[in-house]
Amino acid sequence: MKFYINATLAFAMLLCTAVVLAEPFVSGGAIGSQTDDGYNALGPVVVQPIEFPHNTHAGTMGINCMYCHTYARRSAVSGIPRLDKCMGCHNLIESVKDKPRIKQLFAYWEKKEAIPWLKVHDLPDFVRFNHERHIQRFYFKDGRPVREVCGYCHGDVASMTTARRVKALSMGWCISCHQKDHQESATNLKTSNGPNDCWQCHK
Amino acid sequence: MIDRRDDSDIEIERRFVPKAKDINEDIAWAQINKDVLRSMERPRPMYWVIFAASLALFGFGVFCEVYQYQTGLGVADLNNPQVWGLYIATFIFWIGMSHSGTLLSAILHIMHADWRKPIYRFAEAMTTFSLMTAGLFVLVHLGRVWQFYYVVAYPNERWTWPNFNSPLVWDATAIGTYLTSSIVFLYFGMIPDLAICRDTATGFRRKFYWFLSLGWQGTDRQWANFRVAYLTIACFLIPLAVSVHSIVATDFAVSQQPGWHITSFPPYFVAGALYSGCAAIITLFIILRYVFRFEEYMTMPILDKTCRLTFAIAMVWTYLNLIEYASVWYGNDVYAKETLIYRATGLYAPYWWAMNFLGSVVPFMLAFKSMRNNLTIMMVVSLLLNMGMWLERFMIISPTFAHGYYPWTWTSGWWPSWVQWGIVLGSFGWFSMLFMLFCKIFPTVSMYEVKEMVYHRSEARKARNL
Amino acid sequence: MSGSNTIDRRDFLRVLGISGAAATLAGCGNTAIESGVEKVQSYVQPEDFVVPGVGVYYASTCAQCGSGCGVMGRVREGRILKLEGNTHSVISGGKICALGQAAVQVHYNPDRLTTPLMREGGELKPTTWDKAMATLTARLGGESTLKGAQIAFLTGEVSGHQKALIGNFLDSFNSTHHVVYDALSTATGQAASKAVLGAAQPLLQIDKATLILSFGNDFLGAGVSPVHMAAQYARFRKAPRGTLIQIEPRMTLTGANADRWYALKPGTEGVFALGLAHALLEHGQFAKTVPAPIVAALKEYDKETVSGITGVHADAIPHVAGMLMEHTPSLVLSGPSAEGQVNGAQNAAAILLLNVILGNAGKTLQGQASHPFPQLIASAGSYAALTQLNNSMASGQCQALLIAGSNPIFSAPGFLPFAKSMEKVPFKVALVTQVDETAAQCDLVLPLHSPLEAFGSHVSSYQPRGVEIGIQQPLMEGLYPDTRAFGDIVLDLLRQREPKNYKAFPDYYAYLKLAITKARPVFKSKLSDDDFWEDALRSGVLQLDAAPTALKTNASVVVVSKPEKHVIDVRYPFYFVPSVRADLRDGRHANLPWLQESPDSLTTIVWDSWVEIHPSTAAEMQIREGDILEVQSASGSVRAKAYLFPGLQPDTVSMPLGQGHTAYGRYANGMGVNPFKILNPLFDAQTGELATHATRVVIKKTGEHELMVKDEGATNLQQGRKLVATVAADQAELAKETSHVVE
Amino acid sequence: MSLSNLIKNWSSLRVKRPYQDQYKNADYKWGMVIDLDSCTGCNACTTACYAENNLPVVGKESFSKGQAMHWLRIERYWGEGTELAQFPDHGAQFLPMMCQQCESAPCEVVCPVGATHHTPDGLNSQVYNRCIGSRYCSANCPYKVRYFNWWQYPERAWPNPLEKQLNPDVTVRSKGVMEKCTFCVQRLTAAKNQARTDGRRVADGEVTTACAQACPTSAITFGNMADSQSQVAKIWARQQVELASDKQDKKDEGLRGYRIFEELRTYPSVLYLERVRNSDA
Repeated sequence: MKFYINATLAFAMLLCTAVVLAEPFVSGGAIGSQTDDGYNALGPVVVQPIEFPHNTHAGTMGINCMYCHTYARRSAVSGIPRLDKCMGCHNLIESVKDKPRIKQLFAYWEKKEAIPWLKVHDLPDFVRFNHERHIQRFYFKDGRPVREVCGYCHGDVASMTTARRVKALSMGWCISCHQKDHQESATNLKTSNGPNDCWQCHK
Repeated sequence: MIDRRDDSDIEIERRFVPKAKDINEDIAWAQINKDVLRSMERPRPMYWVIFAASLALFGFGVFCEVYQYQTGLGVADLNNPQVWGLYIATFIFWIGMSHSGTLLSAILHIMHADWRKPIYRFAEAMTTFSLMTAGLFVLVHLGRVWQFYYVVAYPNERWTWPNFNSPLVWDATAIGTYLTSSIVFLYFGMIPDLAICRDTATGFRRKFYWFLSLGWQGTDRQWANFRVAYLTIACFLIPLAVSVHSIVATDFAVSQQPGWHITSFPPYFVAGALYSGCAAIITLFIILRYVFRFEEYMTMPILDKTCRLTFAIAMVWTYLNLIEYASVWYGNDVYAKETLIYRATGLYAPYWWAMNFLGSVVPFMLAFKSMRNNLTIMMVVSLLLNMGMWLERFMIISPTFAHGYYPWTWTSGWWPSWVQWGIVLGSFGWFSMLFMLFCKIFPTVSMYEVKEMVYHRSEARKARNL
Repeated sequence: MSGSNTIDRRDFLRVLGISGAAATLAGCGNTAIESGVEKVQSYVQPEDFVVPGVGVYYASTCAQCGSGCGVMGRVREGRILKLEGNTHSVISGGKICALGQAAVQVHYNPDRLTTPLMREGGELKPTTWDKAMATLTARLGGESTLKGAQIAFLTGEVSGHQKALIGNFLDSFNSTHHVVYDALSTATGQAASKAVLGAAQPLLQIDKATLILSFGNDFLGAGVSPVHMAAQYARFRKAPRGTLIQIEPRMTLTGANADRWYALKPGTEGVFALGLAHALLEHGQFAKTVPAPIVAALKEYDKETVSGITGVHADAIPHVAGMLMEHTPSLVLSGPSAEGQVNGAQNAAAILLLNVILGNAGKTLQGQASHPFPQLIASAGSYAALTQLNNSMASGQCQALLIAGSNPIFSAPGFLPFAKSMEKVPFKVALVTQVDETAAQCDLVLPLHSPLEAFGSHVSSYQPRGVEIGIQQPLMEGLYPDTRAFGDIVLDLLRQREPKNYKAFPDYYAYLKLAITKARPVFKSKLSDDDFWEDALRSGVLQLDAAPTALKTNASVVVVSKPEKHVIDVRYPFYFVPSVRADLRDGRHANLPWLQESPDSLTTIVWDSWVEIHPSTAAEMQIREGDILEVQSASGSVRAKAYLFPGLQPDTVSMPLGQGHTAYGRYANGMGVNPFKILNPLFDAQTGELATHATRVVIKKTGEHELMVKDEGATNLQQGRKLVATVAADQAELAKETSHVVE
Repeated sequence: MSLSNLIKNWSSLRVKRPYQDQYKNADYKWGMVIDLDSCTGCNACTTACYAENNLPVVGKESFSKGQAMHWLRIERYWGEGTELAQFPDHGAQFLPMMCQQCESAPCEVVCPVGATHHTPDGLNSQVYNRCIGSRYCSANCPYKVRYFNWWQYPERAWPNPLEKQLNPDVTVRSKGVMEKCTFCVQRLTAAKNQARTDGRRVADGEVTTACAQACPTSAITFGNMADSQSQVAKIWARQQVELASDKQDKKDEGLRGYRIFEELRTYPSVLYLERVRNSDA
């Protein structure tokens, strides 16, 4: 008889543990293993055609993310900067022209060929994510720092070379933020939260 | 220990049992054990033949399902508006089938109808297996069966819930609960018998029964607890069974289609369910009685009672059926009336008339004692009744789709593809396969309850004679 | 939906720096979050208005039919996704028909020809452009000695600078053999119109009419400029609501929208019209509109006689005449079913005579504005031109034949041995986007850019208001490396023929740009040449306000013969009316899946041919829907499923044109049958044009039966449900309604 | 936590009947008017729908089985009753029929997983990801305007390079999910996005559906009914049709507006204007 009582108890405990363990998944899934560059990265290392140093541009130089990713404020996609934008600066920066990565850049420019960057934050095709809305809300309306705003989803890119996915980007993760009461702006204490309607994000 | 005698020995042992004779009150309890356990012995070749046939049928159903799964539901020749086809019709049929077990074991248990005792076990098994079959149809008919768990209400990282307004969610919940409960009920009622099996079995079987019999020793305390628990589950199961088919009925009654949007649907469905279940019990009764030589336990008076019960239910069903027609006919809903007329005169008219004939006229065979005493006729009648009940479900679904509100999508000739038929037939294979396995693993007649019955009867006789 | 900024299209395409092949299937490929799998679309040096993820609209002109509608193409990430109407265009008015939208499927068609084909050992085999051009140069280049009738250029309806270029090319051979063949040509009607109204294609001012009486004119469906007509029709239906009466043997889309529809025997339209004329002329007010001899001759057209011949109830004639008198101005139109007869021109003249009697000229009928560039206007196709070409080929006179935009092997009537005659031509070149039946018989097949990849200009023969030249510009980079623009190929040859004139033009783009900017003074533009050009590209049209001209009517040309009943050949008891679907037309669009799957408006049948038969006739012959019938004429027979169609004169059967292709790609091949092949060699007495509606047939049941593939369900009636409610015109107060027609 | 979320929003999960002035304070309520007197049945709208919404061409065989995927279909009737007349004297009766975006949609109630639900804009959404393909919505739709992906169309409907035409703003649906007219929600979302950035409401005429845009006779009017100055709102008001009423109490005579199957209390968002015929003709 004891065996059965124990078994029942064990089963009940297992169930409870499962429910408790499930909780972390609600807010974004398990964190991946520690990587060499010190990130709790969720995505794999993506080898890009040019190992673009975000840390130099956004970190050391402190360039606004939207200087290059200029479409983020006016389109659903933030876009890769156009090649002539890279050239606009690098034509004038003599000091780094000999560096191999810059040479690669010049090679693409001369061929008039777009750099075949690979997508790092590639949402499923049925998702209608809109950069513009998020930038408008938090950067322009709320006036938060751009690195923070972009970082909500992209992590601290300014400390990476090529970008790496560090956030879950899963539906539960999105909703966990949409459910929060976000203050309208630094001075306005009114709060609002993200849309909860399926069709806002699903197409 | 189960002794292994040749088939020829069994033949010799066949005792003559007069047709009208009820269960022998003098029968030795050891004899009961022996007779019942004998049915669990090594199967005869015919068993394997039938089992293989069932397996093949089931295999074909699986093949059809795999094909449909990979290619898409288009292979079933479903279309707009014929979106459901045979799958839902057969689903309701199997759900209906499941109601008889509960009726016999729970309702009649509470009503102290002791004649149920030799036959309730297999009826309950039938309940469980037909529910398992019905559950398959829910999955088979889904467009994206791999996402079926979206129907289940569970906390998840997407923060989403099923739509609690939808009868399909009620369905999923009710059927899940009903299946669980009936498995528990079936198992619970078997524990004393499993202990008997444990005591006679050897080897692996002994271990198996040891595990399942939960340490049953037959002490007074165990019996007392057992009875309370059994009654509790029975009480729980009755409203559940009624609600399950009511909920299946709400799948239709809650929706807005002509011919479906009828308040009498829940009782109508419950009656239909009990009806087809009872008919199936007659079928299995005759088969088991013949195959396992249970003439002494599954006696003709029991069959007689079952048939009378079936007849009563058939009349209730007929009444509710007529109510349905009448409420549509005299109602204000012109569309529903049009659909009713379409059923009687349109493309599906032969099936509709056949359904009415089989469901309401054929059961009158059960009204005659001479018929009830003839096993062959009863076998045929019970099968016909079930065919009628299947047609009833088919008649609820297809004509409404073929002739609904919207004339543009009225279909002129819709017929299910071989894939649909394959899966429907496969479900019968699956059911009989499960049932055949059950017969060889578990006692199909409740030994302890037969003993009780015999005991109570002889006690009662004694009391009368005193 | 507004237009784009100024842009040099060619630069734009070059700097996009992306290939067209980077499109992904949404939803079906990627269903999870991925990293490092897909490439990002990025640009090298795009225009400022190009924003990834945002569609950009470019103006162009639709080349699907001759109407020349202005369209807007939605381009995203270098791919053309969808065509919309161009609001700048007078012709389209910002709207677009099904046919026009399907142009993207011409472009993306999986059966497009992507490399040149050359006949080697009796078979067409892929080859390179170098080889193809070498062959072409050898035969038709500077060294060519062909002259005059030895070379012919067969096209469909072509206009604008492409037409001018073809003319110039043929000029260099001293040839005038630009043969325009249009299987659905309205040459007969145009001739009659020219005679009676003084204009081959007068302006129809439908919106100004209060009553339209149409004899089989399908202006809403397969007529001329249907998008423009539809917009006019919408205004016609607003308060004060005009009334449309349609008289025809087989209901057209226009007939399906009529207030009153009359079925009459094919070919008797003229008789009916004269009956109406007779009824009208009995009233003194009209007496002076026609010469006395005609009035006298009309005496025989009393309503009983007319009714006896036409099969229309006798009361209909005074009734319609009364309606015509009650409602002014009115508009009387003739259509293919009246014109495609042996007395077609006579019929059309009799119909148009009603306009003269009713004084509609100048009110609802006007002459088109005079065009500053008449050489660019599409020339009307005719059957006569094709017969001439056929004879020239058969006699061995024609030595080289170029074909573009025409598929006579499919669309010429079966009795014309065009394919056989073609065999006698030693050098046949087809310029196509996709191989069709005619191209398959050629020696050299050159793959063209789709109209969405090429520059061009379109000048419709029907200019609804003022003058409009439609500019066609590439909406995306070429999909295939080995296709070329039609203009470029012809220009290449011209450069060899006349180097000194054409050396200045590196390509057709340069030619077109110069031609357009040269025309700048005509359009009184104050912009610089480049700005003018860019402005034209941006708006997609060049427009010139010009007043419509007056019509000079002439009633005396109408011949009023004695009313006679049709003599029925008992072997062929049924009239045969080929119907034209607004989308498939003569079959050149049967390769477009959207159009194949788009249910025919009246029968809702898809992907197939069918034989329409009146339900009462079908009941007599015990024919059910789906029974396979053999339709046999003196010239041949075809088999198709029967469809019971109430909009039909009961002695008539009808079949749609456009299906029955054998070598036109996966979407067209094997779908239905080609009724062109059973037309009888009957011609209009006056113009010599093919009488397409004059064939008579016999119907035989084959005993076979097949399921009809159609959208319609088991019923074609509303079954008492209020789905399409109809209200009598005098019950509806349209004048009070908020107008919501986009003017 | 989702459980608390569920409990908190329990009341909002209940199905409510639409009520008067429901959208009075809302920004958007998309609605449509189709003038059947202007509709000529020319199929321009249906083709536009194919182009805009990535509808698969199913082919002859599937079409013959009734598996067509036209979100917008044009029906053609020959009569109102049950008897076919000798001739269609007053022409055919064309009816463009698409999802009516019911305010009290029968499909929404029965979907077990909530894949179809009501958006704040008054649209009847269809979320393909959530759909498990029970087809209950289609079974319960009185208009039968829901279309199911019976086959894996992405594999067969767009042979290369036809797939390059696909609209990236719209998903290509896989087998086993239901789909239907969305009122071109991708266009609405884009327009709303632009308007929001500009800090305003979408102006009338700024956005329209593909069908309305193409329609050569402008028979289809689309717009925001929450904006009382929009064309649609004006027409609805002029026709004296109340969105939240199942029996219209019209004060004036001669009005043509009606909704199909209004008596079923689905409260459709599509208003049809009666076809007019000159009965004297």
